[in-house]
Amino acid sequence: MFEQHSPVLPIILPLIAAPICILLGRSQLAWLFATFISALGFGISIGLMLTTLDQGVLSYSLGGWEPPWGIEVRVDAASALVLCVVTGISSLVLVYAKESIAKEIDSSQHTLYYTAHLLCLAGLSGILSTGDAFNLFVFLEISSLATYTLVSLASDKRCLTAAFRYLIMGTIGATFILIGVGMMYMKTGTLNMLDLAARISEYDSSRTLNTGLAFILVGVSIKLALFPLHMWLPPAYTHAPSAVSAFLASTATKVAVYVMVRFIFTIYGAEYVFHTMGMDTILLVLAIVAIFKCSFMATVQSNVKTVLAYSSVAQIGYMILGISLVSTLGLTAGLLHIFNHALMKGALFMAVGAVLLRTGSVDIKAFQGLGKQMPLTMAAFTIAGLSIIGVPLTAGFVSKWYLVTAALEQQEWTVAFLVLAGSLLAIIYVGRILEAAYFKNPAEGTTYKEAPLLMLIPLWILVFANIYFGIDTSMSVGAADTAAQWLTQPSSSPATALSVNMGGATQ
Amino acid sequence: MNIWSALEPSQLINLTIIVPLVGAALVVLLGKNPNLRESISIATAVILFTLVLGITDNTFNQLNMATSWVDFLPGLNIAFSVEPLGVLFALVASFLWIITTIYAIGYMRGHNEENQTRFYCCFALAISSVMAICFSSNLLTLFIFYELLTLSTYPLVTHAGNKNAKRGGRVYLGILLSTSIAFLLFAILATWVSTGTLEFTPGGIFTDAQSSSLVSLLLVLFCYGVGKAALMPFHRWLPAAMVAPTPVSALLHAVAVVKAGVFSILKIVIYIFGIDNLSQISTTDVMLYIGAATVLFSSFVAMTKDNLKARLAYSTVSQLSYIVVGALLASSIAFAGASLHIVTHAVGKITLFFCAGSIFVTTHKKNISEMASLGRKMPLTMIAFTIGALSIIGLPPMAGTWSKWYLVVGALEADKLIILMVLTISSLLNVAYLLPIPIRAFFTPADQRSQSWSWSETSEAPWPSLLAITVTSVMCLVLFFYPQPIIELVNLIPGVSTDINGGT
Amino acid sequence: MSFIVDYYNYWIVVFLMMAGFYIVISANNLVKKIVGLNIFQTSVFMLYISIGNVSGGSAPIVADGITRYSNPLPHVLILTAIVVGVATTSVGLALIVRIKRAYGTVEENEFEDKDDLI
Amino acid sequence: MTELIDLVLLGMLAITALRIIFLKDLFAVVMLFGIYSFLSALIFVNLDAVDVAFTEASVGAGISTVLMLGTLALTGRKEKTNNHTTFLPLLVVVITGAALIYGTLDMPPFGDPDNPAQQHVAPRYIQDSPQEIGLPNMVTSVLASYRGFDTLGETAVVFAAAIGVLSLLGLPKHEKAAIESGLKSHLVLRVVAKLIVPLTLLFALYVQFHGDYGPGGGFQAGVIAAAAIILYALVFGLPMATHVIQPTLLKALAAIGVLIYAGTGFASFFLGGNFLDYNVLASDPVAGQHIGIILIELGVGVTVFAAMLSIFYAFAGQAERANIQ
Repeated sequence: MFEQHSPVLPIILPLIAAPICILLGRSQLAWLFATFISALGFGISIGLMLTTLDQGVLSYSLGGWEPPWGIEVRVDAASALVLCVVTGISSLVLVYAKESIAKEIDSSQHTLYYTAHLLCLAGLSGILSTGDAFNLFVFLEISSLATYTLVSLASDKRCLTAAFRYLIMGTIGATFILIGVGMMYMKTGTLNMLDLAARISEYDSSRTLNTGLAFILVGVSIKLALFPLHMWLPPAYTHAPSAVSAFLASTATKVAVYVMVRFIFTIYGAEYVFHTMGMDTILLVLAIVAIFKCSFMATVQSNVKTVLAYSSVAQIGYMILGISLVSTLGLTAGLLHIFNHALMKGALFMAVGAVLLRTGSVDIKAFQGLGKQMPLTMAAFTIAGLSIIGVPLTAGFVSKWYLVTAALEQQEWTVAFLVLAGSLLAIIYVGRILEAAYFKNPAEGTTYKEAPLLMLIPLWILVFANIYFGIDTSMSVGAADTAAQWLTQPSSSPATALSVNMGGATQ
Repeated sequence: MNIWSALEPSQLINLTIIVPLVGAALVVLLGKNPNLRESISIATAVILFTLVLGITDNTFNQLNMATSWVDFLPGLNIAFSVEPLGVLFALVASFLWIITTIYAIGYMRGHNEENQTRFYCCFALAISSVMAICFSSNLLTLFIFYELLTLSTYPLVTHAGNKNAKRGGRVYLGILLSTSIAFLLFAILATWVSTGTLEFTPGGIFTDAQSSSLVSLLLVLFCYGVGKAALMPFHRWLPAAMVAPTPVSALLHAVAVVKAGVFSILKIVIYIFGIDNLSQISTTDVMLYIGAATVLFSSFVAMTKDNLKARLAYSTVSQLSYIVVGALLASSIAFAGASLHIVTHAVGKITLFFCAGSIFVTTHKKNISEMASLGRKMPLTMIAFTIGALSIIGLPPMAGTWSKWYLVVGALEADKLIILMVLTISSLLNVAYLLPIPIRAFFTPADQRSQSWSWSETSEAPWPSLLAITVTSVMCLVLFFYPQPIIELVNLIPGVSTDINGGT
Repeated sequence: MSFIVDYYNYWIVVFLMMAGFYIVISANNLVKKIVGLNIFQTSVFMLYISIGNVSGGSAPIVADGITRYSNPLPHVLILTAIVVGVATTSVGLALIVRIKRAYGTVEENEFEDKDDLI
Repeated sequence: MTELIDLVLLGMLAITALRIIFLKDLFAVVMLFGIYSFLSALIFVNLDAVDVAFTEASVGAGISTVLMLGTLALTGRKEKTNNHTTFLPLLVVVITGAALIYGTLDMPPFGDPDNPAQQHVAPRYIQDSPQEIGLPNMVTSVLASYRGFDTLGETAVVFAAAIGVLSLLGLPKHEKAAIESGLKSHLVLRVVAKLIVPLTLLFALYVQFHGDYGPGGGFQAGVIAAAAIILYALVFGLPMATHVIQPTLLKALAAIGVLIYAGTGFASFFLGGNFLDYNVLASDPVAGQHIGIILIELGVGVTVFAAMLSIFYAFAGQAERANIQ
C-alpha cells in the first residue's frame, strides 16, 4: 500500500524518525534506528529511480490538493539520481559514524547527532523531491539548521566559528533565494515549479524576473560554495566531525547544485537564463577560476581535511562548468560528476576520519608512515585519490571524459584543456598526502592500529563503487543522461498525469 | 609452436592479460615463501610466453582474434584485438620477462632487497598492463592500460623508499601522468569528438571531414602525450626512474615501459593517422626534427654521465627517438625499421642494464670511472656488455644492424638527408659513449701490478643473473643471423614492408 | 506621481533590506550581525506582504459584507518564514554564547588566528 | 489614509534601521530591534496581514529580543570599535540594492487587485476555502491544509533549532540551585506575575483553538505559552521553573509535537488518502479537514512551546552558570 506514496517517503521517513530518535534516548538504539531508516530511504530511492527511468515523472499531491494550489512532490530522473546519492551516502556514513563519533563527539550528544543527521537527510530529500519553489526554501532551512548543528558538534573550538560563519553565509543565501522566489511569485502568482515555468515562458524578459533569477542564483551559489562565495566551506568541512564532513561533502553541496539545475532548466528554462541573461559566460568563468584557485589552495594546506575541502570547491567548479556549457551533454557531465564526486569525497573524508580516530590528528604529518600501519585505510584513500585525479577505471575518469567531451562538442577547446590541466593540480595535492603516507617514517615509537571494521566496511563499499562506476558506466551515465535529456527538452519526458492536469490549471 | 591450439584464439588474449594478474595474486599469497614465490613468477612468465607464441602462430595463420570486455560508454568499449605490431611487442616483452625474472632472483637475493613480494607482484601487474596495451583495439583501451602501467610501475621505481627514490618517483609520476592527462587524453577526446570513433583502423580514421589544422595539432598532442616515448623536453622521467633496482630499469625502462611509449606512437601513427596521410600533415616534419634533435642531444648528454645507469638511460632516450623518427618519416621501410628497432634495441639495452646491475651487485660500483680493469674480475659480464654495446651501435654481427639499416634506407627513401646525417652522427656518438666502458674495463689496469690474469680472480654475479646475461647477449647475435621470423611479422603490419618502395 | 505611489513601498523596503544586509556583512560584533540578519529578513517579509496587499481589501478572514480580501498566500509563506528566522536566530545566538566561552570574545577581529575569522 | 500610515511607519523603520547601524551600545541595538519588529508588525496589520503581525510581534519583538538580551548578558553590551574597512560591504550592498531597485521597476503596482500575484492561485483560496475547508480564516486554511507540508517543514525547523541549541548549550539540570536567582525579592513583580502567568496560559489556549476563526493558531499559541513560563522563570528563578516543567519533559514534548503532526499525515495514508489529506479523516470531508487542522495545530503548538521554552532554558542555564562562577 505504500507504493503509491513512495515519492514522499524519502522525506517523511527521516522527518518522523528524528523525533523518535530523541524519544529513544539511548545512543545505541538511535544509531540502529537511524541507520535502518536511512537504508530504507535508500531502498525507496532506488525504487524511485527505476520507476522514473521506466515510467517517467512521478507526481504526488500533498494533502490531496492538486497543484498549483497544493504542494506537489515531483520526482524525475534528476531528483531520483541525486536522491540515491544522498540516501546512499547517508546510510554508509551512519554505519561509519558509530565508531567515528565515539572519539570526536561527547557521548552525551550522540543521540542529538543522529537526530540532526536525520533532520538534515529529511531536508535534503525534501529539496530534491519537492515541486514547489517555496517548499524548497523550507526544506533548505531544515537541512541548513541541522547542518549548522552537525558542524558545531566537534570538540575543537574552531568548529564554532566555522559553524557561525556557515550560519551567516547560509542564511544570507537562503534569504536571497526567498527574495528571488518572491519576485517570481509577484510576476506569476504561483509557486509550483512547472506552473512557474509555464508562466515565465510567457515573458520574453522582465526586470523583476531577471532580478529574481539573479538573487536565486547568488543565493544558491552561496549554498553550493561557488567561487568566490565559498569562504564558509573550507573551515566548516575542516573542523566538523569527520562523519559530518563525509556526509556534507558528498551530499549538501551536491543538492545545492541540483537546486541550481532545477531553477535554471526547469523553471526559467535554459533559453531565458543563458540567452536572455547571458549567465553561461559568468558561470563558466567562475567555474574555471574555482577549479584553479581552489585546487591550488588545496596544494598548500597542511591540514588534510582542509585540502579535501578546497578540493571540494574545485570539484564543484567542474559541476558548474558542465552546466554552463549549455548542452545536454554538458548537463549530463555535471550530473554525472555530482554522483561520482560523492563517491570519491565520501571515501576520502571517511579515510581521513579513520586516521583522525587512530592518530588524533589530521595534519599531513599525522599521515607519515600510515601506509604500513593502516594499510587498508590508506589503500582506500589512494584509490579514492586516484579517482579525484581522474585515473582510468575510476569514477573520476568517467566524469572528466564527459566534461571534456561536452566542452569539445561546444568547440570550447581552451575549456576542455583547462579541465584536464586542472586535474594536474589534483595530482599534486593527492600526491603530497600519499608521499607522506608511504615514504615518510612514522614519528618515533608510535604505532597505530588499523581502523575498526565498522569504519572500513562503508569506506571500502565506496571505494568499490568508485571502481565499479569507473568500469561499468551504463547505470550512472544512463541515469544522468536521461535526467539531462528531460531537463533540457521537457517535451521528451514521458507524459504524466500531471501534465494533463496542468493544462487545465494554467488556463 | 602453439601449445594452446585447443583454446579458442580470442581466449588467448584474455589469458595473456589475466595470467600475469593471477601470477601477481599468487605471488602475494605465497609471499612468505621466497622459493615458491619466485617459482611462481618464473612459471607465470613461461606460461605467458607460450601464450604469446600461440598468438603469434595464429597471426601467421591469419586468424582474427578479438575480444571485448565491457561497454565503457555508448559506442566505446574496453576491447582487444590482435595485430602484428602488437604481437611483435608482446613477444619481446613476454620473452624478456622470463629472462628478467631469472636475473632478478639473482640480483634481489644478492642485494638482500626488502619488499621482494611487492616487487614481484608489481612486476607482474606491469606486464599485465603491457599485454593489454599490446592488444588494445582502440585508443581508450590503450590509454587506460597506459595509465595503469604508469601506476603499477611507480612502486617499483620508488622501491628503495628513501629520499632519492621519492624524488625520482615524483618526477616519474609527475611527468608521465601530466603529459598523459593534459595531452594524450585531450587528444583522444578531441579525436573522439571529431571523428566519433577511437578504433584502430588500418589506414587511419581521419578523413577530409576533419580540418587539417586539427589533425596537425593532434599529431603534436599525441607525440607529446605519450610521455613514455621520452621525446624532449619530456624525457626527464627516464633518468629519474633509474633510482629503481636494476631489474626494473632493465625490463621496464629499457623494454616494457619505454617501448610501450614508442609502441603507442607507432600504433597511433599507423592506425589513427595512417602512414600515407602522414606526409600531408604539416606538423609531421616538426615532430620529426624534434625527434632527431632528441637523438643527438641525449647522446651528447649521455657522454657527460659518469654514472653507468644514467648514461644508459640517456642512451635509451636517444634510441627511443630513433623509433619516433622512423615512425614519422612517412616511409613504409622506415616504419619497418622502427618496428624492428623495438626488438633489437630491447635485447641490446637489456643486456647492458643486466651487466650494469651485475657490476653493482658484485662490486657496488656505479660509476664508469671506477670500472677500470673490471674485465679481470668479471670477464663474462664485460664480454656481454661489449656485445650489447655493439648491437646498440648497430655493427654487424649484432641484431641492431638490421633496424638501423632499414631506418637509413627509409630516410633515403623519404629524401630526408638531414635525418640520414643525424642517424650517422648518432651512431658515431654511440661508439663514443658506449665502447670506452669495455675498453676501460679490459685494457686500463687498475694499478701498476701486471700479473697475468687467471680464473681465480673472477667473481661474477650470482649464477641466475649470469645466465640471464648470457641469454640476452646470445640473442643479440642470433637475431642478426636469423631475423627472418621477426621481419616476416613486421611485414604483416598493414602498409609496412621491408622492401624498398613499399614492396610489391 | 502615480509611479511613485505605485512603488514607494517597495523602495523603502529595499532600503530596509539593504540596511540589514549592511549590518550583517559589516558588523564586527557577532550579536550585531544576528540583529542585522533579523532586520534583513524582516524587511524581506515586508516585501512579501506588500505583494499580497490589495487596496481596499481586508484581512483574509471571512466576514459578512466584505467582498475584497487581501491575498492570504503571502501571509502563510511569511508565517513560515518568520518561524524559520527565529529558529536560525536562536541557533546563531547559541553559537555566540559558546564562542564567547571558548574564545573570550565575540568581536570578529579579536579571534586568535586567521583561520577563525568569520 | 492607509497609505499615509504606511508611509509614516516605513519612515520610522528607516530611522530605526539607520540608528542601529551606528549605535555601539548593543543593549540599545537590541531594544531598537524590538521596536523595529513592533513597527513592522504594525505595518503588517496595516497591510491586512493580521496573522503575520501577531507572529512578528510575539516572535520578533518577543522571543528573539529575549534571546538576544540573554546572549548580551553573557557576552557584554558594548561593541568595540574596529578598523574594518566599510568600503567593501558598502559596495556589495549598493550593488545588491541597485539590482533590487532595477527589479522593482517592472513590478506590478503596489496594491493593484489585478496583479498576477492576486490572480492565479490565490482566488481559489479566497473563494473556495470556506467551503472546502469550512474555516473562516483563510490563512489557517492555506497554512494547515493547502500548504500543510510547508507547515510540517516549519515544525521540523523549530524542532531542528531546539536540537541545535540543546546540543550547543545543553539543558540545565533541574535541581535547587544554591544561590537565589530571579527577582523574588520584588514583591510587586511577584504578585503581578502570579496574576499574569495563568492568564497568559489561558490566552494561549484561546489562541490555539481560536486560530480557525480569527488570527492565531498553534505557532502563536506555543510562543505565548512559552512566554508565560519564561515570565515565571524570570521572576521566580530558573530552578523553580525547571521544577515545574522539567527540561527532559520539554525535549520529549518537542519530539511528540512533530510526531502528532506527521502522525496525522500517516493516518491519512492508512485511511486511503495522500499524506496530510484530511478529507479522509472523517466521513464528511469538511469535518475531516476540521479534525486534521485541530490535530496538526496541536502538534505545532506543542512543538513550538516545548522548543521555545527549552531554548530559553538553555540560555538561562548558561546565564545561571555564569552567575555562579
